[in-house]
Amino acid sequence: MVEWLTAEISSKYNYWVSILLMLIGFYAIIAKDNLIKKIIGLSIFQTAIFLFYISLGVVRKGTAPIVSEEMILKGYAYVNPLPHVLILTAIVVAVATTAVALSLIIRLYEEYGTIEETEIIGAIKRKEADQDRPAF
Amino acid sequence: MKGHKAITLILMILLCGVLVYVAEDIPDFGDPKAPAIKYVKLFHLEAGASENALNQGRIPETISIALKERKFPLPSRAEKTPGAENDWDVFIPKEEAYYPKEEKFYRIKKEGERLHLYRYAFVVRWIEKGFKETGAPNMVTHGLADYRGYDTLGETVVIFTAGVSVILLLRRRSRL
Amino acid sequence: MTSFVEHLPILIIAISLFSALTILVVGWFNNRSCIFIFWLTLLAQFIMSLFILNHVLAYGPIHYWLGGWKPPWGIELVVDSLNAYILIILLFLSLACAIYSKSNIEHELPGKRVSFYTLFQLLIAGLCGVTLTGDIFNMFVFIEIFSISAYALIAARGKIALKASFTYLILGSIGTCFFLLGIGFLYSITGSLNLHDLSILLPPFYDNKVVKAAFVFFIVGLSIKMALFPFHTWLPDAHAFAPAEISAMLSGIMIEISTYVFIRVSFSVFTLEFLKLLPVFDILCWVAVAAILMGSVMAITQVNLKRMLAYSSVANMGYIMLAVGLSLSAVESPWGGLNPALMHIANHALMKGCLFLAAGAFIYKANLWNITEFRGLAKKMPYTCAAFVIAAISMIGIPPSVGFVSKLYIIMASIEIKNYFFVAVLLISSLLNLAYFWRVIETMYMKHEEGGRSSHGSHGTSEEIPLGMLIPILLLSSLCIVMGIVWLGKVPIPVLDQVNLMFGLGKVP
Amino acid sequence: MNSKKEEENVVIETASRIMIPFIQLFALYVITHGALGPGGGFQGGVVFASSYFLYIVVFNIIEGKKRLPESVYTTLSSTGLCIYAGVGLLSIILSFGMAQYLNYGFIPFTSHFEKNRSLGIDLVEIGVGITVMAVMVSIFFDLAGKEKKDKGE
Repeated sequence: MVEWLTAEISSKYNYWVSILLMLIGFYAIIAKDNLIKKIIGLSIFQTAIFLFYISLGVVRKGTAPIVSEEMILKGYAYVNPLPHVLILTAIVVAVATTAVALSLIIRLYEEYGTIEETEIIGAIKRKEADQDRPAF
Repeated sequence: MKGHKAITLILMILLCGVLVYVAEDIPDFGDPKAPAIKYVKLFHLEAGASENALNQGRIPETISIALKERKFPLPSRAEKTPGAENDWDVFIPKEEAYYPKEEKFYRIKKEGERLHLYRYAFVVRWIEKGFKETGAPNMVTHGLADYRGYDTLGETVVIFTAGVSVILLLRRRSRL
Repeated sequence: MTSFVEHLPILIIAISLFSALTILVVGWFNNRSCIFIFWLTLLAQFIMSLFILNHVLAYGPIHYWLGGWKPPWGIELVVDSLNAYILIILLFLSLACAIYSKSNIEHELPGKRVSFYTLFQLLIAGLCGVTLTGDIFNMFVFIEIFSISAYALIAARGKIALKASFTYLILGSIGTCFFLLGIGFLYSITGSLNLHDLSILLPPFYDNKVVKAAFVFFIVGLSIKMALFPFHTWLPDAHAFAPAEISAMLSGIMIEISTYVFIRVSFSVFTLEFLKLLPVFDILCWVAVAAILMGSVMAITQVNLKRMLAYSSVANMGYIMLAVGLSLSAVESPWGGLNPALMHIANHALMKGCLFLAAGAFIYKANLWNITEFRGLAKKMPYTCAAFVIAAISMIGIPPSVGFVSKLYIIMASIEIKNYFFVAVLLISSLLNLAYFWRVIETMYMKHEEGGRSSHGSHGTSEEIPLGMLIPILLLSSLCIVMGIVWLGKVPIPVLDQVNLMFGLGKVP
Repeated sequence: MNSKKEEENVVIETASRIMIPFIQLFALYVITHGALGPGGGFQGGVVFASSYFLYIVVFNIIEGKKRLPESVYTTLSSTGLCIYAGVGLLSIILSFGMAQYLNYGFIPFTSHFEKNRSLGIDLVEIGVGITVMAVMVSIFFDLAGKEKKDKGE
């Protein structure tokens, strides 16, 4: 059992690392009250997935995927360029999400004067109770 | 607040459980023959007399039928892989004007008395022919801008969307 | 030599992008002209989508290889009858919302017209992209395009909408991350990203744990995006506080596009054999039943009209997913396979589009959000209220409206598999629908405005909304009845039968 | 206050004045060299935008807006995307419907199919670079400008 586990972990440590990061990110997203921390958690979660993708393309004795004769002659193989292509796209998507999220947080801060989620919800509820109708 | 913590714990355990459950079947790190890098296994057949046919460059009937059943493109000829003893590269005929030549598509490996049929991952073709076809030595760039150029168009649209979103949310006293 | 129609799928997306760019640049100089560019683009897109449907029905699916690369190596667009059908619903509803938005946006977001229309156009581009693509990673990219524009559009109004949008952003990002993770798992096993290619490579791996987990991640991720029952928490606020036409787009088509992605992934990638191995669709039925009950009950307790409609959307997603869940076992001709699900996607787009636009009209005219404030509204806005009532009775399911047809077919499908509990649930939910819509209709028509306590501000007898807003509402509400008759006449059924044939559902001929 | 601060920052100002052109040159190198070595439109665009960030951090946001007015970066952000989508559309138009969208080989830059492709890749990368640069600057101005204004008022 222990041998199996160590073999499994040592041969796929890339995957275990990304599991760990994913769980850290996921925890931050749900458990943290601060909106900025939530966004940080989301970024960690996304980055963990990116790491998983990139590690799918790794080849032992692999070199950067740029055509060069001498590297091949020395016995190196190219790493898989496809995950790089996909992740370049996905990173941009993550950047875009983060930008929108940050601008939302700025607006929320202007509106309610706080970036704690519970306080914002409390403020909304108080406003609804005052006006006896939804605060829109 | 206590309920919230319990939900957090349950969700974490669920995610962790699924991810650990998967770990066994994930390909090894750095394996040069992993499906994503080299080839993916389709099925295997009894070798029988087909080895001779393969050596002569023909595709045996059994393999064609098996491929047809599984809706795969049909091959035209086989060729011995350089540097391997009992392996053959199988080509598919040209079907489209953009491919003046035929394409390396399958690989047959003999192990014991069985023929194992593999299909090359499409990255193999990028690595082998990308430079010739697109004239860009950096595979990531020619993959990004040419083979999967539509994705990159989408990516550019995403960043543009983010820019306009921030304009909508934050910019005041502007004409936009 | 490719025929010109084969270029249309990409042109739909390309002109959408060009129009977004043009709106941004032209809007800098003259921000009144952008609405006309928007209308023209949508009209052109809608006409193109009709041509596409015609071509698909006559000559079979269109396969378009972007950049000239063959599918496993490049990206392809695939248009079959399912895509073409969804595309037409999508563009039709967008067109209605676009016509509506002219007066409403001038009223609601006067200083932000240009960026609003740019984002609206990008939202439509993203939705079209998701619908047309045949590559799973490309699907992810376009899902993100429409999600990001939706986050911003929901928040456009400010205040409470910001919180709603933020919640949606967090949950939606988790959903798309799960989708991305699922793609990664499939890629690690098969080394391919094309939908059709995956479907032929996967069969040997059906008992592989990674493939099963990938399917689970797809389901969970898309359930968050489509607001299926346990993950619906973001929907009510987001749909309630967005501008009216955006609410209509979100409820009418955006969550349905996620359903489409779900259908596409589960039937085109994981083919029927895989779905029969796991009891996923049975579980889905029960989850959907929970969604129906929960959405309907929550809708009754709401005071805010748009929020009530949003909870009703949760219930309607339950209907669609129940129909999807039944699709494996029900086979008889008019209601077998995916027919009721696809039917309800179209019907829900019509009904919910009309209801949200009408709700937006009440807000536009007199800032009326709560149902209790609607006293005597029928006298002031007779046409809008009539349209609202027609859409509401379709929602309840009174013949010959569209809601009746889809409910009838879902009930017939449940009777066919002899699950009478589902029948009971559907009937109960119809009653609940009646309860919460009757409340609104009663306040509008029966109760008269009390003289002293007028929250509407000062306005005279006839206070109808501008014609530009009225036309789409009336169009959608009349289509609620017309389409019901058309469905009963089984005119569009051949399209749906083609879909069933493609996926191997329904009765095998 | 403001003038005094500027006097104190003379070293940083001079240093950044020297550095910014080189950063921009490097960004252009990264964009155009994307096909040959590590690099590409996105990376180059971000580096180019970072040179503006440096300028804004060292001087202030009003100076930065003078250098790159709102109209310019808004137009640039759509120009880049327009180049990308336009190259795709050109390949349909110039081949009279023969080629598919984004099939750069059919755009007659030269007589060689492959050379056309590589030129098409370069053009596309430039488009991505322009968009990314402009959008990054735009987002930066929007996120940062708010705070400045609140403090000022």
